[in-house]
Amino acid sequence: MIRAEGVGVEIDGARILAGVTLELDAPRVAVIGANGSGKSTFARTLNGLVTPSEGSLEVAGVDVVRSPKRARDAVGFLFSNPDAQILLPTPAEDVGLSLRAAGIPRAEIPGRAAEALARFGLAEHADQPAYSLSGGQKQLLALAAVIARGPRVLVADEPTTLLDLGNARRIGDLLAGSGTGAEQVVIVTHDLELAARCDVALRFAGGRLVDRGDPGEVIARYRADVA
Amino acid sequence: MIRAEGVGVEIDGARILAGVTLELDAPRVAVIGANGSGKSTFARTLNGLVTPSEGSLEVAGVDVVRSPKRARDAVGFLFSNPDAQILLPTPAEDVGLSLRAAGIPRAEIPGRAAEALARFGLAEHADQPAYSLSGGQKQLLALAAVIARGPRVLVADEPTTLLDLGNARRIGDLLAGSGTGAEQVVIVTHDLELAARCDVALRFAGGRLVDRGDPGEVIARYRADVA
Amino acid sequence: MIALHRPGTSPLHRLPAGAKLAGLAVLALAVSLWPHTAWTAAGSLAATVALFGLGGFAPVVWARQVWSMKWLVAILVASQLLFLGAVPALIGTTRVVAVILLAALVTLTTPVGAMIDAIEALLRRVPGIDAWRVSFTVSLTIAAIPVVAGLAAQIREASRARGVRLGVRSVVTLLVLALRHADEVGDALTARGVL
Amino acid sequence: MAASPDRFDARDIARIAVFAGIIVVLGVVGPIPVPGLVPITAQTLGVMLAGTVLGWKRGGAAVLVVFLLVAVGLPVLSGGRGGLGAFVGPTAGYLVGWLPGVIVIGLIAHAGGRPRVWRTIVGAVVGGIAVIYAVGVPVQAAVTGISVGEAGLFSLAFLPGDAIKAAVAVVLTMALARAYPPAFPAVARRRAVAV
Ligand SMILES: Nc1ncnc2c1ncn2[C@@H]1O[C@H](COP(=O)(O)OP(=O)(O)OP(=O)(O)O)[C@@H](O)[C@H]1O
Ligand SMILES: Nc1ncnc2c1ncn2[C@@H]1O[C@H](COP(=O)(O)OP(=O)(O)OP(=O)(O)O)[C@@H](O)[C@H]1O
Ligand SMILES: O=C(O)CCCC[C@@H]1SC[C@@H]2NC(=O)N[C@@H]21
Ligand SMILES: [Mg+2]
Ligand SMILES: [Mg+2]
Repeated sequence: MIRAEGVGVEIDGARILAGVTLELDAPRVAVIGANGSGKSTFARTLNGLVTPSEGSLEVAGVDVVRSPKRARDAVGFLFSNPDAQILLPTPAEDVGLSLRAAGIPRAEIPGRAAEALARFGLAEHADQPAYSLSGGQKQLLALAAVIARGPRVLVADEPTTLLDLGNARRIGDLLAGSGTGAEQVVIVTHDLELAARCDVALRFAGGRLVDRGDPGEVIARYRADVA
Repeated sequence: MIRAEGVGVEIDGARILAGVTLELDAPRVAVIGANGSGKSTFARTLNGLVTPSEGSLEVAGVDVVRSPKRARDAVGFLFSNPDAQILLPTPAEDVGLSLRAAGIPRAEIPGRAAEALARFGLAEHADQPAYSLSGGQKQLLALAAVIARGPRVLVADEPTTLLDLGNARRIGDLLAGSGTGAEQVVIVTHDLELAARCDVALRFAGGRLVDRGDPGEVIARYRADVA
Repeated sequence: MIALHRPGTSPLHRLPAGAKLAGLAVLALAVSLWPHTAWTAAGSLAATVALFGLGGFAPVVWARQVWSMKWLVAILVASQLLFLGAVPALIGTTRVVAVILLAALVTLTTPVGAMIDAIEALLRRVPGIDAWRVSFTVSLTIAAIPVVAGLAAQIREASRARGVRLGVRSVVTLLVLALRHADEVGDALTARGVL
Repeated sequence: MAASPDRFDARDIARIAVFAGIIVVLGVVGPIPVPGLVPITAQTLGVMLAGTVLGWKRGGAAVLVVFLLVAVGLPVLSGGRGGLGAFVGPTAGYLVGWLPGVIVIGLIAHAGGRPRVWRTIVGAVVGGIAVIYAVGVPVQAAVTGISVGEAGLFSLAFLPGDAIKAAVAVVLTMALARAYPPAFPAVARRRAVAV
């Protein structure tokens, strides 16, 4: 459940987001819109990476403005560039890092990490240097590491940009399906096929929420506006 | 005109490309295929960034294996990550660098650079720090810098990944149209809509050229194989 | 990155960068090596401050420079007082401050581009050095700094988003990302036929 | 940057530029803002890493590029300082000492191809601490007029920090060898980067 009331963001005196008000309980939410329209900024407010300069925002029952730390525990975030998200040298260590942050006892970590990697088809790459994974494998690893903490809400910012048809479908299936274990998934994407698979779509333009509703209809209006 | 005869690439003992034989004079060539199938490696051989370990390769009448430097002059290359391709602090300097490499006399460079930027709608950003441009503007700048040298063949490796519908269409129109001034354009992409706009499509799998022909048909077979 | 240069139209701003560098070298050496008395030391500082006026700067500009050296000045004075006595401390500190202010004045009145050109011209006279490659590398670095800073910010954000603390280990992640960026830039340099 | 037969290629230049960028960024992200005569700065960690990762030649070039950035008036030293003043003050010797420092680190750490723990330790301590102090202390003494021994006392203030940085540099270098083997020339010569 996401509840935003007049949310605005101003960075360095520049207005980046303004007057976003919405109440969402659809399990799969797509966010679309032009480059620079504020999608990533909106996504970042959801787990407290960006603090709204006005308005109130509640995600998964947590007041994001007042308790950004608790919000980050409840909300997982997947960046579009997996390189930026993979923090340790090998997949096993990287997933282990998330498990530690989730408070899993040290002794259990190797086993749990191996399990998590296996779920994403990365078992045999557990100890390979992460930089040498393919784009698709990196994106899967980033997802595995985020999900390892068991977030109640998952926000993914352009999670399929580097992927081929097969891998994009695989990540798409995971996010749009129930494989992530999250109650609610928010997907920011330029891939309109992926957006179409969600339950509701939001469209941003110039820092404002300008359209929302059935994904098919929101996408059709977006296409019409661009053409 | 691209003519490859048994082209193979081996790096560190790993076989990455094998037995690529083709003769292409279609003006617009799409290259599609799974992650890790060898598309980028093939594209890199075209302008001598990667040297084939066997076979012969001729692009725009230049033998790439024997004269990689001449090949690079004839073949422009557009990377998917514009950050890595914008080399100097401002757009004007960056385009100027290409002009200098093309042997344009020093005195003419500022004027010609301004012209090149204007053609891509970047006139008013000429002296703005390049890192502060938006993703779409960066990609346009990277394209302007490549085209400034007047390459006869243009190779673009996933040039639209970070772009929204409008920007992707703009870059796509430029590449698929005649706006680049190149005789032949090769586009590596996961964006199958963009691929469909080319004259011929190649599909790679496991380092081999496995399909080629009419883009519509090649794409349809690719989709069928993935599903 | 905001350069330390302050635009202006004063005689000092209009002076060629090379001339200013040469002038700084001569003046700095003279002020440093002259066997100062308290009076000549104070005189050189006064002359330096007058030059700030010639550069069209209000006193607040040099005062701010001195203020930014406050700790340096304090320690200069303290160490020299302790080891050398009052008058030498005064002379020594005045002299050092004058030289630093002179150097800062050149930086304040010369745009980065003009300074790069001046250094390139200087290097062109040194045999065995490809001056263009040097100044090109400097420009490449200026372009790379915000990219590396961006990578560092990404890593900070990602660790926050994941709720983990990496501490100094984050430098390894930064090195990996930055070196991969470098290798991509290297490819782009090759592809564009620049080097 | 000399036009010798083994002059730097595109990839070398890109790495030099990006590493110079890393040294600059470390001045922003990791300074311990202790006000003092010479700042305690994470940039010396960057200098150590430039030596252990890039080797003496490219590491030295990266440090030279940082010097040029300082000279042209960009605020690239820790605390946003820069300009010609950095080369004439009492701290100039420490700054200039980065160059012989990084060269010695690179020579020692890369003496035998792959990075090895003990060689990296010796390199970081000898080049990253001893050599830098060996230049910094006499210059500080000369500029401030105190004796070398007295200036040496001041430099002790940095010793704990620099010892920690040397240890960190060693750990980071070894971690990098595991996380990104192509970072090291001996390995990178044979292997390009998978994109
Ligand atoms: N830290 C910042 N400082 C200043 N401006 C910013 C900052 N972050 C974002 N912006 C600006 O805010 C606007 C919205 O940015 P945002 O990243 O949210 O867009 P987006 O919709 O995610 O775009 P894209 O599709 O390209 O990812 C852009 O114009 C951007 O330049
Ligand atoms: N320098 C290298 N050393 C070792 N392996 C490499 C190198 N470059 C590429 N590879 C491997 O070769 C294969 C083909 O890589 P390539 O980048 O050409 O794939 P691609 O089709 O472009 O994939 P993507 O769609 O993910 O960009 C991959 O398995 C990759 O890991
Ligand atoms: O920023 C400058 O002006 C140059 C600083 C030099 C810092 C010296 S290097 C050795 C010692 N260790 C530190 O952390 N700072 C000093
Ligand atoms: Mg975004
Ligand atoms: Mg590729």
